[in-house]
This record gives sequence, C-alpha cells and structure tokens, in this order.
Amino acid sequence: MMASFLIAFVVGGLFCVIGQLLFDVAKLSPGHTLCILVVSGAVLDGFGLYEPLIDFAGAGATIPITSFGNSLTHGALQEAEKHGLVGVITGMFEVTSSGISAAILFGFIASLLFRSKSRP
Amino acid sequence: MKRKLAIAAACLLLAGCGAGNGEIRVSGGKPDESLKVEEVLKEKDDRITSAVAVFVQEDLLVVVEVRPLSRFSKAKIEEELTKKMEKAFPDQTVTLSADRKIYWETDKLDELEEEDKLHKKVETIKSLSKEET
Amino acid sequence: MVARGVIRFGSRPAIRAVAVAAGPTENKHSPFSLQFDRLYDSDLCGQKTNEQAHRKLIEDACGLALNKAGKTISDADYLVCGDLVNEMTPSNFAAATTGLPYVGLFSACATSTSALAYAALLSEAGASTLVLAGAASHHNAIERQFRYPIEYGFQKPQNAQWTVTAAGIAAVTPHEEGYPSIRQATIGRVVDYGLTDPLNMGAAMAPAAFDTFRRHLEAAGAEPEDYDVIITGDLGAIGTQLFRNMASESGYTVDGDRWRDAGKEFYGEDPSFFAGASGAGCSAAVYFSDVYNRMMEGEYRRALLMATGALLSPLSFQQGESIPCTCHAIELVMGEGESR
Amino acid sequence: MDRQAYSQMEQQVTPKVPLGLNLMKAFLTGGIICAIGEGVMYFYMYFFDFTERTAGNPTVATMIFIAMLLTGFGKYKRIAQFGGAGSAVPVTGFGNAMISAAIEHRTEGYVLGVGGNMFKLAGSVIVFGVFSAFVVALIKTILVKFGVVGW
Repeated sequence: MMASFLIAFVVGGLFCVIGQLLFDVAKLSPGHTLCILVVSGAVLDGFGLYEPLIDFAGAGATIPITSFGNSLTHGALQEAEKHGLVGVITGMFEVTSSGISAAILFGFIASLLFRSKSRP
Repeated sequence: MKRKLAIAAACLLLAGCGAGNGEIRVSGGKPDESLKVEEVLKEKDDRITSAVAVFVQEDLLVVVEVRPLSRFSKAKIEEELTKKMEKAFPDQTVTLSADRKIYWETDKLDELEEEDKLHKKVETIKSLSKEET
Repeated sequence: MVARGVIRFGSRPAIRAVAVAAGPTENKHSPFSLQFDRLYDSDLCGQKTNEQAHRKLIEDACGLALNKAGKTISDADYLVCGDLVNEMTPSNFAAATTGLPYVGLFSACATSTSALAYAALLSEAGASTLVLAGAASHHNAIERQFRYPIEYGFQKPQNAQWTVTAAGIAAVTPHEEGYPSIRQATIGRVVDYGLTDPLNMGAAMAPAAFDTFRRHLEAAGAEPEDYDVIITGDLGAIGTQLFRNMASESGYTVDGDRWRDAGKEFYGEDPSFFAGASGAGCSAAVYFSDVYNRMMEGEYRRALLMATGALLSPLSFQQGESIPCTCHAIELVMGEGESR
Repeated sequence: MDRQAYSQMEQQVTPKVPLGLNLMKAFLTGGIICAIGEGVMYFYMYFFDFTERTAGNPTVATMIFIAMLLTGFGKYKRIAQFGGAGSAVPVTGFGNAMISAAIEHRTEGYVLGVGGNMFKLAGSVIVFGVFSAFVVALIKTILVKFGVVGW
C-alpha cells in the first residue's frame, strides 16, 4: 500500500525530471515539451510498454501527460482490433474522453467564477 | 494540511491492509479443490503475496495480490494464471484478476452466507473486472 | 543638423509638469510609489477589462499632468502617446476621450523618450503651446498578448522581467525658466544582435542602448561625467550589467551611482520580480516621477534619459526571428546646462 | 563590439539555470502531484465501483478539478514557478493551460473568447497526441495484418 504511493511518487517525479530536462537543457517551450511527451506516450503504447508501466506505477503513470498519448493510441488499437483500420480513427477518444471533457468543463466553469490577478 | 494528509494516508492504509498478507484463502470449494488452487498459485509464489479464491456454483473467482515490483508484468501474470487455472478446473468458469479493487471486493464475500446473494455479487465482480474504460 | 539622427533644440522646450498613474503591484512593491500621483487598488482600476484599465491609466495621467501644470484640456494641443497592446488601442481610446489631436507612437518600451522627442519637435516648430507626451503599459494586458495567460503556470527564469502597470505623461511646453528643458534628442537606430530569447529582453536591448549612448555623447561633445544621471529604460539587472560592460570596454568610465536603470530599480531589486521591470510604462513612470522631481529639486542639473525598446511581436519570435531593439535618448537640462 | 563577442559576454552575464536544483524541485513537485493522484485513485476504488483500470478516468477529472481551484485562486502559477516541469507535465498542467486561457479570454465573450481561446495553449497537445496516436495505431494495425507482430 505505502509502496504503491512511493512508486507513484518516484515514477511521476521521473517523468517531470524528463520534462525539466527538456525545458532547461533542450531549451524548449512548455508547449513543445508537452507535445514531445504526449508523442512519446503514444509511441510507448505502440510498443506495448505503457500499460505495464500503469500497472506498475498507477497514478505515477496515469497523471503525467504521457498517459494522454497512451490512451489515445490504446483506444485506437482496441477499436482496430475489433473493426480493422477504420477503428484506428473511431477508437481514438474512446479511452481519453475524461481528461479532455473535464478540462473543457472545468475551464468553462472557471471562466464563470474566476478573474486573473497579477501578483508576483 | 499535513495533518489532513496524514489522516487520509492512515485511512487508506487501514483500508488496504484488510486481507492477511502471505496467505492463500479458498472458500466454497471441496477440500481437494482448495489444495489444487493453492498448488497452482504456489508455483508463482515469489510474485504473489496473497490470494483469495471463491467457488460459487460453476464460477471460480480467483484474485491475487502481486508484489509491487512485479506489477510491471501484472497483465502477463493474470494471463498465465488464468490459463493454468482453466487447465486445472476445466468444469469451472474461471475469473482471475490481480486488481486491487477486485481483491477487496472478493475478500468481503466471506461474510455473505446465502448462495444466491453470493452468486449475484460474484457476477457483479466479474463484470467489474471486464470493464475496460 | 548636429549629426545623423540627433536633434538639438534651440528653443529648449520645457517639461512643465508630469504625472504618473499606476496599479496595485506598483503601489505595494515600488520604491517610487510615493512619487506617483494616482495608485489603484485593483488591476482593473474600476473598469471591466484590463485594456480599459490600461486606457484609464493614460486618461488619469493626462488629467493629472494638466492639473499639475495648472491647465485644462482646452489648453493642450496634442497628445503623443503609445503603449504595447495590439494597434495601441488603449492610447487610441484615451485620445478619443481627451478629444485632442493625437499621434500614436510605437517604440515599444522606448516610447516615453520618443514621445518626448516628438513633443519637443512640435514645440520647437512653434506648432504647439502644450503637448501631452508619454507612454503606458498594463501588466495583464501585455502579458497575455506577448506571453501566456496570467494564471498559466510556467517557470520564469532569473533573467525574466516583470511588465509594470503604469502610465506616465509629461506636459511639454515652450521654454520656461525653472523647469527641466529638453536640449537634445537622439533618435535610435534599430540594432539587432541576433538574440532570440523573449524572456531575456535586457540582454537584447543593451547593444541598442549602447549605440544610442555613444552617438548621443559624440553629438553633444560630452563625456559621461558631464551628466548628473544617465538613466536607461528597462534593461533590468542583466541588461544593465551588459550595457556597463560594453561601455567600459569602449573606454567610458562607468559610475555605478550615476548610471541608473529604471527597470532594475523599479521594484527595489526584489528577486520575486526577477531581473526587474519592463514595459513602456516603466521608464515613463520613473522619468516622470523620480528623475523629474530630482531635477526640480536641483539634485540633477543635466540628465540623459535613454529608454530602450524591444521591437518584437509574438508573431515574429514564433517565426524564429531575432529581437530587433532600439533606444531613444533625451537630454534634459535644468537652467543653463550649456555652460558645463 | 561584434555579435559573437557580445553573445559570449551575454552568456557570461546571464545567470545560469540551476539545473540540479530545478530537476530536484520538478521531481518533488511532480512526485507529490502523482502521489496525490494515487490517493484519489484509491479513494475512487475504495468508495466507488472502479477498478485499477477504470479509476484512472475519475482521477484525472478530479485532478483537473483541483487544478481549476488552484488556477482560479492564483496558486498554480506559484507552484509552477517552484516546480517547473513538475507542475506542467502532470495532467494538472494540461488543465491549467486550458483553464487559465479560459479565464483570461472571458473579456472577449463566452463564444469567441472562452470557447475560441480555451485550446490556445493545450490544443497543440491534443493535435500531436491524436496525430501520433493515429500514426502509431496505423503502423501497428498494418504490421498485425501482415503478421509481423501480434496485438
């Protein structure tokens, strides 16, 4: 039980370390960095490596943005397995929907509730 | 903030450690069936910390707890064990899972005495374990 | 003509009055806030949007400058002003409110001095008895345009600068005794040393500042020691260091006390603002409060104002262009500065 | 002074990025966010009918909800200043990008402002995620068809 928290902490932290390296060493903007991570999540799932990582690290692998790429690929592959090539397109958002819909929903709610403040 | 976190962590700890560690518990089956289950699971002892198995009518529900560092191959372990169980119990519908949630739910089944209720509950657990998203 | 791009004003137009309006962060963190004329408690200044607040700051500064000069809006002839928002709408709208003949100027953060130069020309040509000249910026309005939304979390490096929320306006009139007068203006060239980091503006602007600095001194036949203060616009801690390095490598004697930088000092060198302040309102606010007041008190008799501007747009840096920069210089003298 | 000499001088004067410290802070921040996520996941597994596989979805939604509160109250940018990638890489950073854009552009109205700009920063992540997922899935599907690899 405690082990799973520790593993989530370490694995999630390592993803962020990779992100920070892309920020500071490769001098990439946040947008570029996140795109690279998402693409690498999608590729990792293509090799079937991301799901075991989720089994291993739990939230340590589902919370970083890489899991977004993973679940897009995963949904596409699942559908492709059932319906062939067409499934690649139709299955894309099968698994991912919650992250995007939550972000849209809460983004909209936030725009109703909050104002931005400039404080150092 | 820190105290709240500590309390939350403590609750989760208590919740998680309900099932005894390092044991294999089988209920509802005949004695020789229980032994057989243990036998199959023992082969993989180094990767599994504990297990619960329930025989209900034609169903056999087996849940295992995988060692944290072996969780990488959780899907593989599930697959392997399911095959072995199916081989060992060709007459039963085998459902095997290494999911924590399924483990907790199966662990609770003991307290249910009535056959019908038990069967219903097993069905829900089975459907839960099949959910993909 | 004295030299290319240098204007010597024979009539010595005077800065009759100055006013600064600023926002809450400036109120709380700027050591100059006591010298500002109006301070708001909220970023929105009682308006609905940041852009309206931006416009409000300009309008307030115009009104206050006229008040302090003992004039009314009907005494003013022109408004020469600029800001950093797309198409300078805050200045345009403020001009609509005042109803004055208006020229919008864009020199990025160097607008405070380019506006002064323009105003001095109008006065020198005898075309005006009072010009309102100045510049403004609003942190929220600028950040969202040039960088990210205000609440977006991203790690700013130590060389980043903080855009100020302030408007500074000066009332420029024909020469009057007892007020700082504009003796010389040097219009900056656009200098591009190929720097591309939009979060390191000070470093991009320092070469432009040095270029104008050298041209101004050569045209004036002066040495840095002749000035009581040489104050750059918003180079920040890093840009200032680079500017000084360039100057000392070219044989000028750097005097740390008299060589000031508005951006570096604006927030009292508080590290939570990183390398310092920036924005068109930054140099305007410091020139039209602290520097002006010290001239009026007689502490400074000859001052060189060099506001620097980075002439980039979000589009240009996303397309991978480097950051072209400029710097316009204005020399102010009190009394008979000529004889020194 | 020529460009090259200047850029050398600029490199000397500009403060170096404290890489080790930044990495440590990113690790810590990201780790804590993920550990909180793990806690949320346990919560959903324990009190609701979610398995390890399905608990990920409500967990992500909850984390974005938390990101909304932190963004709205102006705390997320402070966390980001400390944590760097530690707060950008977790899904809360994705949420923050969308939420901050939505808050910022509210002045342009709900349709053109909030609706039109919400994806301003996060949109590229979705675009590249979808496109790369498409390519990867397509390649894999074709490979499976030709019997090179299995599912």
